[in-house]
Amino acid sequence: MSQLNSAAPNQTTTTLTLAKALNAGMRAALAADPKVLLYGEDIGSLGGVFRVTEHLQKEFGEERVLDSPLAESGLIGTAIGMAQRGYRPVVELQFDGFVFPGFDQITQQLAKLRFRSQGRVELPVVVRFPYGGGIGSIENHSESVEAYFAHTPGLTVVTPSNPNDGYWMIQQAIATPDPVIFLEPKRRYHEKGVVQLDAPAHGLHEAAVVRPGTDLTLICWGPMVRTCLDAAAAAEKEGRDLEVVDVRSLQPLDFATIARSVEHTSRAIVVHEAQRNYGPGAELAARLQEELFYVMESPVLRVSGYDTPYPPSKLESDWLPNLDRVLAAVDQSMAY
Amino acid sequence: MSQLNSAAPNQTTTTLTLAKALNAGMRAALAADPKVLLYGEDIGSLGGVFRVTEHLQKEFGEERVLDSPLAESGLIGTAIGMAQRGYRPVVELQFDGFVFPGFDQITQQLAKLRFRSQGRVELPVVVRFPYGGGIGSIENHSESVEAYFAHTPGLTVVTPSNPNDGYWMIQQAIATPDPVIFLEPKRRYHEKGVVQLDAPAHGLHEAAVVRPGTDLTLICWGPMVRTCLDAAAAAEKEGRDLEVVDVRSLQPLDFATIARSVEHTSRAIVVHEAQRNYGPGAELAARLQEELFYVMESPVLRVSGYDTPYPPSKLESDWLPNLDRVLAAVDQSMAY
Amino acid sequence: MNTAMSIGRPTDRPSAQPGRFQPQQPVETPLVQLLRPDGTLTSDPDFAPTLSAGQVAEMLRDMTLIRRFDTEGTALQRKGQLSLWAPLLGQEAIQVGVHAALGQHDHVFPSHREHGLAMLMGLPVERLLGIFTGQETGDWDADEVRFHHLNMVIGGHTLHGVGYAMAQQRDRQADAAADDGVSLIIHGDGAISEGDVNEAYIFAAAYQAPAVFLCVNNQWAISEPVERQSIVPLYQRAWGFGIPSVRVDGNDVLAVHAAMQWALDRARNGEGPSFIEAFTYRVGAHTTSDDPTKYRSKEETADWQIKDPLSRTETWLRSEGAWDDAQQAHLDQEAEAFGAQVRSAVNNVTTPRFEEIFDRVYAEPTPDLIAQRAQVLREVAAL
Amino acid sequence: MNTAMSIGRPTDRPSAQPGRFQPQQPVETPLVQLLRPDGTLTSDPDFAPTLSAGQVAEMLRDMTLIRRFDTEGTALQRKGQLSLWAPLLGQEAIQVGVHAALGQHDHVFPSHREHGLAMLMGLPVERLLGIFTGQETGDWDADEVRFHHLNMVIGGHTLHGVGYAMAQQRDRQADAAADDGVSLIIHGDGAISEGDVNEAYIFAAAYQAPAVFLCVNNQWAISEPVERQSIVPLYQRAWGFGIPSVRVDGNDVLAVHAAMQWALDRARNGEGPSFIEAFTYRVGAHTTSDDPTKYRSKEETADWQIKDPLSRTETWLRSEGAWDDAQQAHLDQEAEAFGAQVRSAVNNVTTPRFEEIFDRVYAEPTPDLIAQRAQVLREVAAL
Ligand SMILES: Cc1ncc(C[n+]2csc(CCOP(=O)(O)OP(=O)(O)O)c2C)c(N)n1
Ligand SMILES: Cc1ncc(C[n+]2csc(CCOP(=O)(O)OP(=O)(O)O)c2C)c(N)n1
Ligand SMILES: [Mg+2]
Ligand SMILES: [Mg+2]
Repeated sequence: MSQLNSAAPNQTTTTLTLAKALNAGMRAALAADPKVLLYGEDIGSLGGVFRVTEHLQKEFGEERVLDSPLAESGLIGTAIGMAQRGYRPVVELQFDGFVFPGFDQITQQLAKLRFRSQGRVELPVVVRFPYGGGIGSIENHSESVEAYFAHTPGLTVVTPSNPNDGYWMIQQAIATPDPVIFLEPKRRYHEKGVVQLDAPAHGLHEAAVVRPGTDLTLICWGPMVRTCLDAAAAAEKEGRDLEVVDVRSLQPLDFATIARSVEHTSRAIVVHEAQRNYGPGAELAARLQEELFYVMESPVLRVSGYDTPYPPSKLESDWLPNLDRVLAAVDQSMAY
Repeated sequence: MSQLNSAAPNQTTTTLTLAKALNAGMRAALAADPKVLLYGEDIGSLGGVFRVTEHLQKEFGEERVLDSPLAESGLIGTAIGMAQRGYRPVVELQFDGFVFPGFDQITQQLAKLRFRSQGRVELPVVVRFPYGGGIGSIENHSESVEAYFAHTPGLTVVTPSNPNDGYWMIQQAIATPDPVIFLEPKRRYHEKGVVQLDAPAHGLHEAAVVRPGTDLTLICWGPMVRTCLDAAAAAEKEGRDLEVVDVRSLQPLDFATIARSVEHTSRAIVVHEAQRNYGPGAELAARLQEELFYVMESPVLRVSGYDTPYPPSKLESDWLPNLDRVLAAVDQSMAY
Repeated sequence: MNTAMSIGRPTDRPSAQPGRFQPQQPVETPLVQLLRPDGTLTSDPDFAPTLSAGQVAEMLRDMTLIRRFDTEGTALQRKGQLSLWAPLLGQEAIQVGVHAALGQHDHVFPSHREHGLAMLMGLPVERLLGIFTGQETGDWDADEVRFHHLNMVIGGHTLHGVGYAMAQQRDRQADAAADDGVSLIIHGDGAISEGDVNEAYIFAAAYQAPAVFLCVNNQWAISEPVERQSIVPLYQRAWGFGIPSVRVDGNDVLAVHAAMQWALDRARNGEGPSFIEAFTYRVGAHTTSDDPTKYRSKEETADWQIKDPLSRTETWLRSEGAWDDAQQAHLDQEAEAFGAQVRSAVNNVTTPRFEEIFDRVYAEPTPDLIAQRAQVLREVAAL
Repeated sequence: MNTAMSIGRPTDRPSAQPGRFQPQQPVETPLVQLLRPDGTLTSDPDFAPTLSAGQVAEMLRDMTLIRRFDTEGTALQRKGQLSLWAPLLGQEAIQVGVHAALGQHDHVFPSHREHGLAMLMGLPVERLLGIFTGQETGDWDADEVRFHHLNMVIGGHTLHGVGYAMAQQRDRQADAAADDGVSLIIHGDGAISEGDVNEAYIFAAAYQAPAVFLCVNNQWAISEPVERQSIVPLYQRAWGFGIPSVRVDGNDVLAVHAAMQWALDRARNGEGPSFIEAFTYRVGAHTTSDDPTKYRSKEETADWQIKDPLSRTETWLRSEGAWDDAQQAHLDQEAEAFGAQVRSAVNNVTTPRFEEIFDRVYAEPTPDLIAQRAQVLREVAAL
């Protein structure tokens, strides 16, 4: 059933879409540890609205893959209770826009119970959901919510940008003793990539230089990594050599890797879909100017969604950062 | 009953605590417009746990000052409905830590209905609550939540730091056609100050230079304004002339006033109680380095709460930014 | 830890009389039905039909047009002219029965499948389609249409409806000449599990707001059967909140109308909120993105098609001599024309200029939004 | 707008038969009481006392110690040794009755006023006091004590209790030798309005989790009377979720115990969740920061004091010849000693070193937290 199961036993790589890679990663986690549970709305017989949990209920049974009532706070709150008794629930929320009814349980309960219990209660809960825009959806289906969670102590926030990371990061997230907000770039679900089956290339909380370059660092994550790689390829034609760093983990942030890159390029642009004001890019800019004050040849620029709610989908391509806007910012930065 | 009512008719100033000034401001708004309602838990006969709405139910009746069932989402959601029919509800949430059950209604409904209706639905709702630490409370009673709301388009976010601003800003907030998150620095509720009764000194969304200086700008709001003024007074003894800007409105941000100050001092420190990571100070730092790149003589520093949940109250004085930490940052900034 | 100070008694006292008490289970009320699936009338002890055959014929016409609208919606999505459609097939009687009972000042806070009701309330079809083309999000005046904006976070709108009803109540207290409107709040069988929806019941009951809850139980919330949400019939949910409730056959336009009249009257008379569960079936997919074969059988769907709301209405009207082939042919023509209008209406939806979004966030754009709009305009000019 | 395309029918059809239907109201069950306020026994058709006089004497002792604990808490706050105290005065019978019914593997998810139950479960008094001195937030092993951490966001913990019960159920499905523990979830009359609490009922019912809900109706949520939350008795809330429920006299330790046994047995036997409303009164202030004279009359409080749980238990025990002056004197002494222990225990609470907080956020501190801890230590060293 799974493309991985049908792989030759000594195969070390395979090609999968991000959605299938996540599915394979969860299958591996379910098989490895009977305490791992998948839990969410429509994740069972339907396999989730994006089919990321497809077939898993059939394979592992209704006791391991549970459809929940339609209530996000209840879903997260009961997952916390199960984790308090040693289970490792992997909660799927159907869309980014539906995390908010569960926001109290995520930020005041899930994030804080370890601290509240002075280190005693361990909550290995993964809250995974598709995020970001670009797929032509209706309202509340295209939100980039990473800043809310990255600002909340007690949570970790990670996001894969490609199938290999999807496959490994979901397994690493499930193995993490702390709550993980696992953000899946929905517009990349169907993009294919090579998955290394033997070992992960990176720790869960490591940033990765996905394209080396010398002139300027593009800092990005999730859906924007592809956009930045495309921008870098386009810039190359104009003789500009851009480095691209995939942040991968917004909290904790692997600032060392990012700083290493910028020390070397002296210029940086943060690219994200989320709105700019008080958005995730602000933290990167604030740190870079603080830590690398004498290094920077130009200010850290931000290319982001505008400071409006996500627009109707026919307008989204103008709202989302794209190659042109990234390249315009590169010009702006290089002009300093 | 009210200290204002008993004032001589041609009196133009009076001295009030912040809590009483807010009370007087709401009284004035209730008297001026029959569509204004106060709505919240325990705000009626009790007058709120901080007595900010004291006597108002008695004066204006149960139809104007409503005790609500114990449910924050319901409270905000029904306030939205009332606003859709022309009322101007002023919602009190009892503490900062209890906004989260209402987070969806605030960020996905209240903030977005104007946009969703393409500009047609106007929601003049004020959501006011005490925020921040320093009063020796138990968990979930000392949170600084401004970044969550300032990052959400469609909301405005303001915070008075003194009684005069409390008196005027609450009236301005109630008069605003858009939703206002109105943050009241609870540790300053009982600090007294002179209130000008004739006219406000500032618009709701203006920042104010509350102490002029030449060497460095301290950027702060709400509870930290007093802390920064104290730090500036202490620094003066060491021969340092610090300017203090009270941001007052985090969203929209009066960046022009802030930039004017920093252009002049070339150095800035943002001081806030909220945690640092992806916190409100990041936006200020990101903008300053971007807009005033060649002006800055040193990086924008941040003095803030640490990146942990708010600690048990016996530890809070070490957790909260204080005079020493501000002055240490000033030294650090001046050393560049 | 046990050495520190505490009272510390062992907890180890098993029961002496297990499970003796059986708490009184409230008695179930039967489904209200006035028109059987086979098109014959039946009677209900509490509800009687109040409509003339002529009025019912008008409702058949409305149901037919709504069904046509829905068919066109699905077809437009297939052709790529809509990005999504949420079919209402099988739920026509609810929307028409409700509409026929509404008073001229009543307001509707809909769920995401009330397209037919929207049309009947006079919402221009372009405005609704614009949501599904991805061009608009709600370009209408809800005060005028009395059909409020669609909210995609399941359940959130129910509180708005209750607040609106509180305001209606307040208006009348302040001014006896205020309109007599009440609020109808519609949600699904899945939505009933959301905290917000339960809080909506709480606030409505606490303030005795003039609100009616209509729970459209179409048996499914995407792939989840109603049993995943509740182990008791949904109309019983209201009991625990002190809200009178009833379950009606949602495919019986007469029963829906009669129950809705009862509930709206209660609200209008100051008797507080009521709750109606309309028992029906989502014959189509959840949306055009859904694949129901993954989670339910064709037989189940076929069984329900026998209960079709339109055919039973037509059968009854014919048996009454109030409907004939000529009328049906005329209606088919009308539906055909309506379908054509819908297909052309979709082309009338225009995409706003991108820069308009900056003016819709606040009453006045903030300095940031002004700057961002200017930047966008510069970029456009540069192209 | 009306010129654009729509169906657009007028909504203007007033009712023909207003308000005829009266939906069946579920029948109220009476309050379960076994011991009257005057200390005489009464009988209940469904519940019978199962405790010996000796066991009840032990419960009187527990109630007395708990009351003493509460008195000390209030006094310590007055002296400034606690920053806050939430008095439980008048609610002793619930906590003792519950405790006496708990099995040795049952877990409690408490609200914010169950200090007595905490003590009985063996939580060291220092640990609880530490929360109210502001030094600790929950320094105990909940797996061991089975009294889970206090959550200050009203209602949030109820979902944890349901999830824990789901895990207990799952453990037993996986391994027949797993313990037979169930989860007791306690919330107040105010909390019943929170969405989370209603969702907790939904999840418990949907999964038939081995959970018991105990709603402590002490008539007040800070300044709001229970009528602000619900217009029907609170035990009825459970009806709409398919959860059997009962209302007991919360000042009657025998009734609380009997009802709790019934509910715990149901959970243990796999019969799903139950709901108990314990009808009592918050005799004291909400917390030591509260001023109840602002919102309720002295008469009301005095009326309730007649229903005191301790005195009725003592009266009954004396009438049974199972309690005498000597025992009372001994208990008074014991309480005195306990009070002294509490007063000294508060001095045993130590404030953690500030830098410890950096190690409690994650299993391993992040680079940022390590840096911040180092900075703090440098600053401390610099002093
Ligand atoms: C808060 C939230 N959670 C999940 C969803 C995804 N979703 C959209 S419709 C739906 C099912 C709704 O079922 P029901 O209330 O029965 O209405 P129906 O679709 O059957 O008309 C779900 C889960 C959502 N829109 N909002
Ligand atoms: C979400 C939330 N809202 C408000 C509060 C403030 N608050 C603390 S206790 C309380 C009343 C609780 O009443 P009830 O549930 O009846 O419990 P009781 O205090 O009577 O034991 C309130 C409103 C809170 N802690 N959490
Ligand atoms: Mg449904
Ligand atoms: Mg109470």
